[in-house]
Order: sequence, then structure tokens, then C-alpha cells
Amino acid sequence: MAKTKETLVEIKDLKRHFKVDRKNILKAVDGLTFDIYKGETFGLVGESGCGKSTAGRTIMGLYQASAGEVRFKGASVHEKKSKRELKNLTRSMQMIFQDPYASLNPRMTVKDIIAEGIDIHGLAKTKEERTKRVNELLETVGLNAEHGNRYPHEFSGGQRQRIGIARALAVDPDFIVADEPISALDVSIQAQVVNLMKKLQKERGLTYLFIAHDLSMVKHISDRVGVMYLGNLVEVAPSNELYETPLHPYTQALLSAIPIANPQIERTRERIIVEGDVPSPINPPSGCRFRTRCPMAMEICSKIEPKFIEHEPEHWVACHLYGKN
Amino acid sequence: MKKILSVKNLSVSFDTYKAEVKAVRDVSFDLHEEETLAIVGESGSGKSVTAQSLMRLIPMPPGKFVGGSILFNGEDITQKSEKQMESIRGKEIGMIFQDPMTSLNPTMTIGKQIAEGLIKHHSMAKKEAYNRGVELLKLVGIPTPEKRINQYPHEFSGGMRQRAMIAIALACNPKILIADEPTTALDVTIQAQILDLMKELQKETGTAIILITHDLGVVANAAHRVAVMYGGKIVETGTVDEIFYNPRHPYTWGLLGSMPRLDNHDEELKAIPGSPPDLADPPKGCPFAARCPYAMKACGSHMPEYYELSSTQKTACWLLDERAPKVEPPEFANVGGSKVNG
Amino acid sequence: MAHPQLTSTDFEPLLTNKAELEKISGKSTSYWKDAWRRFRKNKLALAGIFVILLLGIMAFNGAKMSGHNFKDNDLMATNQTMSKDHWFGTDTLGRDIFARTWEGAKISLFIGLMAAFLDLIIGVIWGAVAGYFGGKVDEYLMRIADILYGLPYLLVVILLMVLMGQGIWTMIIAMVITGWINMARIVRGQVMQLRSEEYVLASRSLGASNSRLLFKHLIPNTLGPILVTLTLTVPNAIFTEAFLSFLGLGVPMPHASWGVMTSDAIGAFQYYPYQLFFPAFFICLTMLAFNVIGDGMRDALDPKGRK
Amino acid sequence: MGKYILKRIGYILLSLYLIITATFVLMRLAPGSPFASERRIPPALEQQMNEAYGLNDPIHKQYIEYVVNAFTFDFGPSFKFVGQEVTDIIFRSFPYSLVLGLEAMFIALGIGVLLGVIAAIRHNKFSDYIAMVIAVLGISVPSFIMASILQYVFAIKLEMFSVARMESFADTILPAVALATTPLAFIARLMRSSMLDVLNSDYIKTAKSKGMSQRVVTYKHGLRNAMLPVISYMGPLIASILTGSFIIETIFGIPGLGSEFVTSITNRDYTVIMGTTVFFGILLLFSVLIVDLIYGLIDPRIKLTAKGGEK
Repeated sequence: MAKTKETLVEIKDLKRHFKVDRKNILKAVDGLTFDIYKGETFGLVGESGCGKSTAGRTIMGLYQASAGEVRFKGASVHEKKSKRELKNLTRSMQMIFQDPYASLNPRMTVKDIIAEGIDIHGLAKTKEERTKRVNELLETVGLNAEHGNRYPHEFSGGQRQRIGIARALAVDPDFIVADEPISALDVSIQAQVVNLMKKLQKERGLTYLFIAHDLSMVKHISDRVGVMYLGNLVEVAPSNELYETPLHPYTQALLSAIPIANPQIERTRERIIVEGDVPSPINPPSGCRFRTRCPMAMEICSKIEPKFIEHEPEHWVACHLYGKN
Repeated sequence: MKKILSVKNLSVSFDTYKAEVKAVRDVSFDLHEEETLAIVGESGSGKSVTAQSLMRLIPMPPGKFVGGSILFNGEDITQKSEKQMESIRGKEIGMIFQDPMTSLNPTMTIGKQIAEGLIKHHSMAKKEAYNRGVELLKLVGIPTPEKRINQYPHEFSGGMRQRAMIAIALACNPKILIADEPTTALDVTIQAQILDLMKELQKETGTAIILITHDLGVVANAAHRVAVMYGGKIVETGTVDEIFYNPRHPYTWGLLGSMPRLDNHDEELKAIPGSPPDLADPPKGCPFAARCPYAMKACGSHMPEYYELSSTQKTACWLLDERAPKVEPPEFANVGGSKVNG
Repeated sequence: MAHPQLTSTDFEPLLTNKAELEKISGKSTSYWKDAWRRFRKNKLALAGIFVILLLGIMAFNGAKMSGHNFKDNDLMATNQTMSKDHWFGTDTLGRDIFARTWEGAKISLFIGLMAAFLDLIIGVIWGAVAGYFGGKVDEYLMRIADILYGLPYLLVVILLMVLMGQGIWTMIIAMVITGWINMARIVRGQVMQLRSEEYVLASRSLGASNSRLLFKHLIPNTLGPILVTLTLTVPNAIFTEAFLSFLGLGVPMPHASWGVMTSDAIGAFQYYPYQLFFPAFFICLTMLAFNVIGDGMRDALDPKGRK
Repeated sequence: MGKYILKRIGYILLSLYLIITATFVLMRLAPGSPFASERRIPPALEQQMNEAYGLNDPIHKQYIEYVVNAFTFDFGPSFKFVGQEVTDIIFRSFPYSLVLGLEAMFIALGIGVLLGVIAAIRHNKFSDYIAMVIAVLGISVPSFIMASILQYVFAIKLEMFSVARMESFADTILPAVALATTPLAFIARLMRSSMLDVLNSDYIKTAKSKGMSQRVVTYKHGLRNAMLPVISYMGPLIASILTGSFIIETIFGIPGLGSEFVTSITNRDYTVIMGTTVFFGILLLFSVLIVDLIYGLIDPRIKLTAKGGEK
């Protein structure tokens, strides 16, 4: 990446805990620190239950942070602010959701769904202007004006996901959190949506936080990738570097577990199989959280939580195998 | 290798109040001993219906066999009575399902769910069946099986449940195992465990596997032969190498092109435009014609016939007709040509 | 391997319009239109609506049609069977049963609809507030509701009737005091579930205000279950009225409700079964009608039945 | 588990306290004093009786005494039937109600579940429609009308049963059927929809894929899971049968607790009203607790903890 790196979103020691009951606290997100640069796509991957979706929603300000902070263009997302500041913030940060069936209100027409941001922020003076903007947005995502008068249930999954994208674009945001936007779609449709997102990024200079469990798609779309495990980041690196020289044993295992659509490679390659399942985030292991499944676990791993360090320039890792840890 | 299952011109439809949905149309394939046949396709392509038809698990009505036959041991499964089917299900053909969270009975211990089949098909005594159950759990890699066998499904994690499900399906040493998207609901690391387990078990028991999936990575990892389904039809079938290194159907090209590659990240994905056809009113010609960049007039009006490209590869596409323009598979679809960097 | 039916022109390119790929066939239908279409298919539920409308009309006009007043007792004409003059006969006090039946319809329907309406108001507000704000507010509101819910409904109503004395409004109030809880629980459950739906989150991330979330997203999507619950509350209230009147705790004397009429008739029903038949029949018919309407609505509004 | 039960009992006591307070307020606020309607009693005698029943003490003292008595299950003598203790009336009449109630519960559960299962298995077929017509009718016909119909048809016209007598088992059949009608219909509907859900679930497909016969699949795998919602309906079922018994016992002349309650209401016999109300309350609240405990036993997924019901 030759571009000058201007930080758009700054996430510092972000925590989001949920109270399960009197004794137990679910630490869904437990101390995330990373920056998202302007114009890039930052991919966030991890297995189910690792807290990646909660992280996305907390960064958006949809959940209050339990601790830590998120700064967008230097201004805190979670601090109390005036109505106008809040409106400005919601206009510049938007979200795309996972489930194309649950993310559109079944009682509203597609036109009203897309126009919701326009209505809330008063972006259209007249009815005609509103219609015009909606039609433009529909066209942007490959649909047409006729689709505006229909209801969500009449569309296919891929079409719905594009409607969700149009809704987010309606307020002209700078930053979009995409929460597993393609997980529920078929392969051929996934490609449609990913291509559309890439095209929009180029045209509008958008910045994405792309959340997914599918590392191959994340690697394809992202400039940098962060790998999460049980509420924490274990590794952050530019995506090619992460793929070529993964440092954390979990990243290595994750990469090696992905089946590659090439039989010859599959026949010869050696897999690192991690044993067992992800432990419960209510009662995570002491020290390094991955140690219970880690093939390289050492004694120190159960005692001390590894620090998140910049092992190489732009390549961060939290593991006792590296550096000063 | 011996052929153990032969599906011929199978058609299955569902009656909905709107129309008859032709979910599976004229599907034929064979399965041989000790091999894994993958059926790949997107949702709605008919792959799951095909798999469940082999076990007659489709509720009828609303489902119905419209035509064709399923020959197992020389006998037609579509013609068998419910009673006769009972001695085939579980004993000759076992099945595992997509979602291990819902496919185990929540109010019955794992042990009971394994023993049930053994008691029925092998007339084992309860005690014996439980002992065999412990062995099976050990075989599928569940630690402390003696303790686990008396637990309920909710006490198992997702991966463990899928292992238990495999133990249930394999309990009576079936000749065929049908795995309907066995790894889709699981995380990648768990998915790798389950795929490895299935391959290992196949080596040990010689079971033939029909693997239903939409993930070409899983196909490349586990299959010997592949059938690609689209719009209720098999559009291309061949060995795994033929499908990945010499695909001849534009839909297969499209599938391969829309997969991201780990080794190459700047290239744009080759998305297939549009959506799959509505099977309540399937197109007269090739189901893929509307989305196919190479479509010809014939494709819109006539369903292409199968062109035999080798003794194992068959492709249903008019492009293979001698009168059709010569189209070379696009670069992106040629997986074998890309640099290997695993 | 040439296909015999094809000619070489068949191998010319097929030009597909790109817009064609995104085309959606069929007419666009809104959720409510679609629900109505499904409801209309349910002949039984339609019949239920027809019956209720008919009963409503008769409740206002029926008493006049017979030419008798429901209160007037004619001691010269007691316990008469059906005749030209008294279409449904007369009771032990010589009152015209036809006139009383429609007076009873008025009261039963009024009590049923009013109790359901008050349940709706209190239940929806209580449930929506608890579900929407969650946390401590929810905990306190629902704890109160839970304790009240634990009390046996009919027992409470009976106690309150004994306490407050007889009367139409006291009866309605007694029913509503514990009756709203069911509605509140349903609304709360719905709102809680919808609050975390992705489309509501999407609206929030666009900066929607609380009132927009409530009126554009939450309430329209809760309306289905509310309507169904409402429809099924009415027969329950009509039953409770009849039950209380039967116990002698119902509407006071000059009024005639179906419950009172059943209660009056039961002593002598061995000899004059028709006196019991008419009020009993109309209680059952009304409850049946509301039940089938409720069932029909549930089927029509259930998203699972959507296809 | 123990903690859960303790917590639940705490709630029950709170509810009971509410009921007891309500009954006290009722007694104090009811129009006229308990003896007001008894015009024949001269004022002097009324005064005497008021004293005998402690009605002249300061209100808070009465209240405390009342609550303490209620919790020790002492409701004093009946206002109406001199010389009879409320507790005696309750324990004398309750066995009749218990027999009747159990019989009705048995009928409602047995036939209701059966109808529901048949309807689900023969989904959208003739027997399904018949079962559901029975169920809708059952819900629409109030128990007291059902009782009158049964009496008219079976006792008066066909003379198969006695009209209103409580001597042999045969005498309990009509009232039990009348009492069971509404809950039976509810159970049938509940059972049908839950059985349909269960039969469409993935694990039923698994059981089938193991080669289990239709019978085993339906009854061994399906029924137990489908019964769960029915079991959680048991609480309301008991309530429905209890309150139903007020009228049914009166109509059939059964000297049970329900008819005592109705008599006490007509007589404004306050101590009996209060006593029976509290007794009904205890009965109901504890049966709901027991139902929840049974549910926890049957569904292994439910762990009863101090926090709420489900895990």
C-alpha cells in the first residue's frame, strides 16, 4: 500500500460485556485495539462466537462500549453529544447486515426502505427529489425504478442484499461496517455482492470494515485483515502478508483449514488440525485464550496473557512465540 | 469398482398451492463402492432433494416421484413399500444432515439414539448395543465416550454433535453414506476436523459416500467424482480432476470463477449475473441459458443433450455441438494453471 | 453427435437483455393485502365475520322487531313456547325471550369488545414500554405482571365482583384488572424480538428517532399478533360474563345478558328447555365465531404460512 | 435446583399474601357489614356477633391477626352456618372436588392428546378436520352449557345417568366430562400444532433415516417432544378445572368445594369465601410449581436455576 495512511477510525482497548446473570459476564469483545485507514477495507475474521459482530455493532455505536473508545475522524463515537453531532455521525457511518431476509422491514416498500435515511436526515426537499434519489440508488446497485414499489419478500437473497447496500448509501456515508454481508448467499451471488462493494468503494472512496468468517473472501476484498479469537485480536496484518507469513498459531490453523478449490493442492497439503471446540466466552481460559487448542502452547501461555505487539511493521500479533512477550 | 447405486432419469416434484415445483428433473448418476461422489450446486438446485429421494425421506405428498428409478442392489427404491424401506434405511444407507443442532433428538440420550438402529437392524441386546455405541463414539473421536454416551445432545458442542451424528449413521456399517452439507453449519476449523474424519472412516470401512455441498473447496478436498447440479438438472459430471482442470460447462466455469483465490487477490471475481430459475416454471431449454454469456438460440429452446468427453466426463451444453462456435474455457476457470502456494 | 432437430441458425448467439435478469414477475402485493387474500380463502373465518356482523345488527334492531320490550313481564303469558307473538317464547316471568336475546347480545358484545379494548390499551402500552426500554424498567414492570399472572383469573374476577358489587362496568373493570397481562406479555415478547431484528438496527444506525422506530417498524410488525390476541380475548370475556352472571354476580336485574338468561333458565330447563336453548346457543355461536376469526387471522398473518 | 424451588416458594408466598390482603379488604369494604343483609337480626345481637368475630378491634389489629391466621390456615367459624369451622367445611368438601378434578384432568389429557396426535398424523385429511371441529366446538361451548346439554340428553332424555346425585362412580361421569370439555379442546389444538412442528423437525428425519418404523418415529421420538407444550399447559388446565368446578358442582349437586364456594358467595359468607379463595390459591400456585418441576425433568435442556426458568 503506497497510499499515505490517514486514520479514519481509531479503536482503543474496546470492550463490550453482556451480563448473562448475576454471576456470569459474557465478554463478547474484550480489549480490541486497531485503526482503520481512510479508503481501505479492513477485514475482521473469526469463528462463530468470537465477538466479531458485536465488535462491529459497538464500533457503529449501536451498542454502548463497556470500556475503551472508538474515535471516528477524531471524535468519540460513544461520548454523549448533541442531536446535530449525532446526526452527522450516523450520516457518515453506515452498516450492511448479514441476513437479507431479516434486514428489510417486510411491511415497507423497497422505495421507503431505501428512502429511510433520506427522510431521517431531510436530504430531499420534494417528493420528486426523493423518488429521483431512490431511483438513482436502485440503479447504482443494479436494480431499476420499477423495483421500488415492491415489497422485500418478492426479491431474491442477492437482490435484497443489494437493497440493503442502497439503503446504507442513501445518506452518503464515508465508512460502512459490513457485518457478514455475504455469508447467507450462494457462491455465485456472493461474487455479485463483493464486486458491487468493490466498485462502490472505488467510485465513492468508501472505507469498509468487512466482517466475515470466510477467510478466503475476506482476504480477497480486504487490504488488511484482523483475526479475532474469543473477543480478542490475535493478529493484524496486510492481507497478503497475513496469508504468506501468518504468525499466530491460530491464524495458521485457520488458513490451513480452508479447503482450496484445487484437488491437487488438497491431496498434498499438510493440515494443521486444531483439536476441540472454541471455549465459552463466559469462562475463557486464563492467559492466552487459544492455549487450550494451540499445538505450540507453552507453560507461560496459561499464566500470562500475551501483549498485542507490532512484530514487523504493520504486522501485529499477540503470542508468546514472538518478540518481547 | 463395483457399481452399487444407479439413479436413472429421476424426476421429483412438489405440489404447492401455486404450482408444481419441478425440483429434480431427469437426473442420472452412478455410485461405485469406496468412492465419494460430490453433488454440488447452489441452494434450490435440487441437490438435497436428490439426496433425500435416495432414502425416500421426501414427505409424499406434497412431494412425488414423477419418473425414473433408483436401483440399489438391482432393486428399484422408488417401488419399495415403506416397510421394505425400513430395512434399507440405516442398515444399507446411512445419512447425516446439515445442522447438527437440530438433527438430534433433544430429549433422548446420544447412547439411545445410536443403540436404536443397532437393536433394530442387528437384533442386538440393549447392553451389547450400548457397548458398540461406546466403540463408535471412540471411533469418531469423541473423548471419554463412556461418559458421553449417557449425555443429551445439548451437552455436546456443534462439532461433537456432528461426530455423534456420523456415529449414528455409520452404526450399522451401511454401504452408502449420504452426507447432506455436513460441514456447512460448522466453523472452518471444525469443518476440517469433520472432513478428515469422514475420509479416514471411508478408508477403514469402505463406505461409498454421496457428499452434497455448495463449497467447491470441500469438493476438491473430499470427492473422487463430481456432479454439478443447476436448476434441477445435472449439467456436468466427471472425475474431480476433470471438473476442476477441464470443465466444459459455462456454469461450472462461473462457479469456479466466483470463488476467491487465496493466492491471488487483486483480480475481480467473475460473478454470474442474475438468479437461478424458478422451478415452478422451469425454462424449456438449458436452465442456465438466461445467465450464460455464451448462450445460443438453441439453448433457449432445447435442453442440451449430454456430450461424452471421456469415459467419465459428460457435459450437457450445446457449445459442444460441432456446429457451435468454439469457446475455450476462460482463464479464471482453469484452476490447475494457477500458481500453487499452499 | 449432431442433434437432429437443430439447424445451424440455432447456434447463433442468444441475446439476453441484462434488465431481464432482474425482472420480477407477478403483481406486487403488500403484507396486508397478501394476508387478506389468505384470510379470504378461509371460508369458516369469513362466515365468522358474517355472523358477528349479523349479531351486531340484531343487537341494535332485534329488540324492536318483536314488538316487545325486554323488561316487560306479562304474568299472563309465562313459559310460553315459540309462537307468532313471542318468536322465541317467554320466560318464567312472561318476558319475551326474543327481545331479551338481542338485549343480551348488546350487553355481551359490549362487555366482550370493551374488555378486549381496555386489555389492548393497557397491555400494549405496558408491554411495549417494558420491551422497548428493557433493563430495570422491564424487570419491574414484568415482575408486577408475573405476580398478577400467577393469580387465578376467574377467582380474582369473582372476588372483585363480590367486592365492587354488580354492574356492567364493575364487571369490565374486574376482567381488565388481570386480563391485560396476556396482551402485555405478547407485546413485550414481540417488541423484544423485533428490537434486535436487523431492519430495526438498520433504522437505528441511520439515526432514526424512538418514535420513528416505534411507529414505522415495531408497531406495524407487532400488529398481527396483537390482532389475533385481541380476537381471542373477546370470546374469553363473553364467557366470563356468562360465567359470572350464572353465579349470580353478573349484570344487575333489569338488564338481560345471555349469562343471566341461562342462569334464569337452568332451574326449569327440564320442563322448558327452549328457555335455555336460545341464550346458550347464542353464547356458543358468538364464541365460535370469534374463535374461527382468530384462527383464520393467525393463519393469514403467520409469516410461516407465507409463500 | 433447591435455590430455584426456594425462590419460587417465595413468589408463591407473595402471591398468597396479595390474595389474603385482597380478601381482607373485600371483607372490610363490602357494601354493608357481613350481617347487614340479615334484617331479622336486631342491632344488639349484631353488635354481639361483631364482637364475637373480632370486628370491633382497630382495623390494623384485625388485619395483622387476619394475615397471621390465614397463614396458619385458620379462618375461624362460618358466618352463616353457626358452629362450623371454615377449615372443616374445606376438608369435608374437598375430596369430592379432588376426585372430580382428577377424573376431568384424566379425560382432558387422554382424549385431548389422542385427538391432537391423530389430527397431526392425518394432517389435512378427514380425521384431522373432524378432530379440529370437535376442538373448536369444545372451546366455544362454555362448561355450564355443556353440563346442561349433557344432563338433558343423557340424564333426562336417555335416562342413562342420574340428574344430580353423588353416590356412585357413574354419577361423576357427566360432571367430569362437562368439566373436561374446554381444556380437552385446548389440549387437542395445542397437541396438534406441536406435533406437526415436531414431525417436521430434522431429528424426526434422522430417526427415519435410521430405519425406524413410522410408529416408533411418531411415538418414541415425536410424542415426548410434542408433549412439552402440553405439560406447560397443565398449570392453566388445573386452574380451568378448578374454576369450572364452581358451576359444574352446583349444577350436578355435588357437595364439593366449588359448590361451597358458590353458596358462600350467594350467602355473602365472608369467612368461607376467604378460606376457600386462599385454599384455591395455594392449590393452584403449588400445582403450577410442580408442573414446572416436572417439565424440568422431562426436558433435559431445561436447567432449573434461581434465574428464571430456562437456562
